[in-house]
Amino acid sequence: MSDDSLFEAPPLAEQERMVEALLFASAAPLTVGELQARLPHGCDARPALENLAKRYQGRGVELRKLGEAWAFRTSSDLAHLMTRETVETRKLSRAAVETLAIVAYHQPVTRAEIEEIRGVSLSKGTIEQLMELDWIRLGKRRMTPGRPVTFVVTGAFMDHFGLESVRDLPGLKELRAAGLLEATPPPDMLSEPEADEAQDDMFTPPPPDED
Amino acid sequence: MSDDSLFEAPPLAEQERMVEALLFASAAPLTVGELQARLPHGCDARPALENLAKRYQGRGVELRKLGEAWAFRTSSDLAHLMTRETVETRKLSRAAVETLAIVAYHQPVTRAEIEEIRGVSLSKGTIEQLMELDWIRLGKRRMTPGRPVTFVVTGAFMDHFGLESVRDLPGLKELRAAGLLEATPPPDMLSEPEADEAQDDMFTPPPPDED
Amino acid sequence: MDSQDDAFEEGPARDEVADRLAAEALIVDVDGFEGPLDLLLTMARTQKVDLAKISVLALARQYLAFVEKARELRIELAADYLVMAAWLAFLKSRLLLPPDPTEEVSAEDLAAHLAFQLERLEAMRKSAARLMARDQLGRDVFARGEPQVQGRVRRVTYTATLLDLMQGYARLRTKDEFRPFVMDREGVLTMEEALERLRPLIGHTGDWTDLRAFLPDGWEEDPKRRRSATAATFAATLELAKHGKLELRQSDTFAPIQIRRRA
Repeated sequence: MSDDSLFEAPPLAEQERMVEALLFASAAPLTVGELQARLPHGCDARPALENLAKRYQGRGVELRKLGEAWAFRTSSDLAHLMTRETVETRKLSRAAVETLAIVAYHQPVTRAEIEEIRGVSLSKGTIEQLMELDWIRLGKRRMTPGRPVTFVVTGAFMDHFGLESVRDLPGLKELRAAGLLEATPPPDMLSEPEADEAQDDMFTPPPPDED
Repeated sequence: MSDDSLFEAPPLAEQERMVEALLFASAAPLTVGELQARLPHGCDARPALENLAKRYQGRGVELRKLGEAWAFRTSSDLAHLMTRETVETRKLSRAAVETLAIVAYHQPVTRAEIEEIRGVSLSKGTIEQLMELDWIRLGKRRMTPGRPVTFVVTGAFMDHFGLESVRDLPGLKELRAAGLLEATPPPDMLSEPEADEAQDDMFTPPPPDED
Repeated sequence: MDSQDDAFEEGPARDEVADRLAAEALIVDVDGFEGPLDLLLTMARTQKVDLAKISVLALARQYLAFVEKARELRIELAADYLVMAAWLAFLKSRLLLPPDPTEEVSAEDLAAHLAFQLERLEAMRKSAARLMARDQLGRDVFARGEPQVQGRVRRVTYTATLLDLMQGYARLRTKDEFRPFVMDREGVLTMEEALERLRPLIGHTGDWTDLRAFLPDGWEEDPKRRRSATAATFAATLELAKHGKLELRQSDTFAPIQIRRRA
């Protein structure tokens, strides 16, 4: 408490300048928490971010929310000027692109589900490549028999595709409305008895790991 | 001359946006000539630069003339906020990566067990380094003679590696399926405690846990 | 369902010919398909209807014609294409027969699910294309080109990725010299084993007895095993002494160690 009284938080306009400088200096997006940690005691990054976003609206550089983090990015309508900055990226295979989309739209999703949707088994390296790009990562294990690992998209994915949240994925609502994002298991007669699902709920996770 | 009449230069406000984006994204300061070369035909970088400099006056970021070239720089009075930027990142040594992996997969694990799995004795600094990074910490003492200390991974470890729990780490079969494992190990060594993947192939409907 | 109607339209030879021609065209490019579902989707598109209204029966016929043609041309199809063919042949026969009330899953359900799979795959394809068409960082949108560092505080931090970690572990677990944990014990007697051996034995040691008498049978010959057994047994006696279960004595340096039960 004595700290608070000794060092009063700077005025909002000053906090805004600080956030502006921090974000401008960084190439990678910064979360509210990261900003907060670097601002003087008592500052609140949130209103500063809101003001900044407004201030940069329509400029050549814009403040964007990307997943959980914020970053300045050039306006996309100016892309044609930037040819010299363009980084030549390895072209993703069709399998990798589709797998990425499936992870984004169906997350958290297991390998078996990806294969079920694509109707073909995942070749080696596809998941690895997407993880290397830091576009997907491991999510929680699915609490179904076998406890398969799941995959989810990362903050870097949001940054790369300029998404504020997964909800902003193009066409998500329509896909959901059309029932195309539901996991509908095949009405397979050869499949295991329905007991599967019943056991799901009873499945007890392994002994708790200390963290 | 005919070019000039065909493609009219964009309005000054637009030129200002363009210069702003170019300077922001450029890895080095740009001279008026360089800017000019990258702007559409008929643009004049000079007035755009002047306007921009005025616009950024007193902000957290300023437009500065450095010799003959122009660049954005964070305001010097905010330099104290930037100091934390300089973090030199080095790749973890192979011994440390392996030790960390063993702790993650086998925790709680004793030093002797780590050495047994790696087949070599641990050099002094490895454990210390991992503890300093706050990726492993001491767990409970093992209730065996000698009561050796054990190591477990930390919350910071989870954060860094984007894991929700150590249980989400893939098992050997999953590693292989993902193409992360090249060598084929002797058959009976794969009996992971959790016989996960055998069931993985069966498509199990996920719980409705989409956001 | 459409498939019902199709059952009565079975057969004009012209369709078969068209199917065969289509099959031939596809066969040339069979490597270009990502599995049977992808191939089916391409075939479905030739029906030029909304995927939701696709005739699964016609599709099954088309696919089977494709496989047959491939056989004629002696083109080896991957196993999953043949599995799909077998399944579609089964589905086709079920669709053509009157519904069997004893079957739990109707042919229509199976056909509907296949149509759903195709629709979903198509939807994901489109979504993937829309995703890739978004403004991408480093292509359409750019980050700060000259990240600024002014500080003089230099801190070294070490980093590794999850991939490094998993690969490191995989490397350990698959290297040739790897032996399963705890199995590699032929020449080593652990203290726990020695303890377990000693506990029932000390009840009978009223008199001072040489420690060597407690080594397990067959461990005396090989010097390596003898050393390990002696060390483990000695450590175990210390542990038991600590708990007040027995006493130890040694008359001189390097003299035999003797133990007895504590009265």
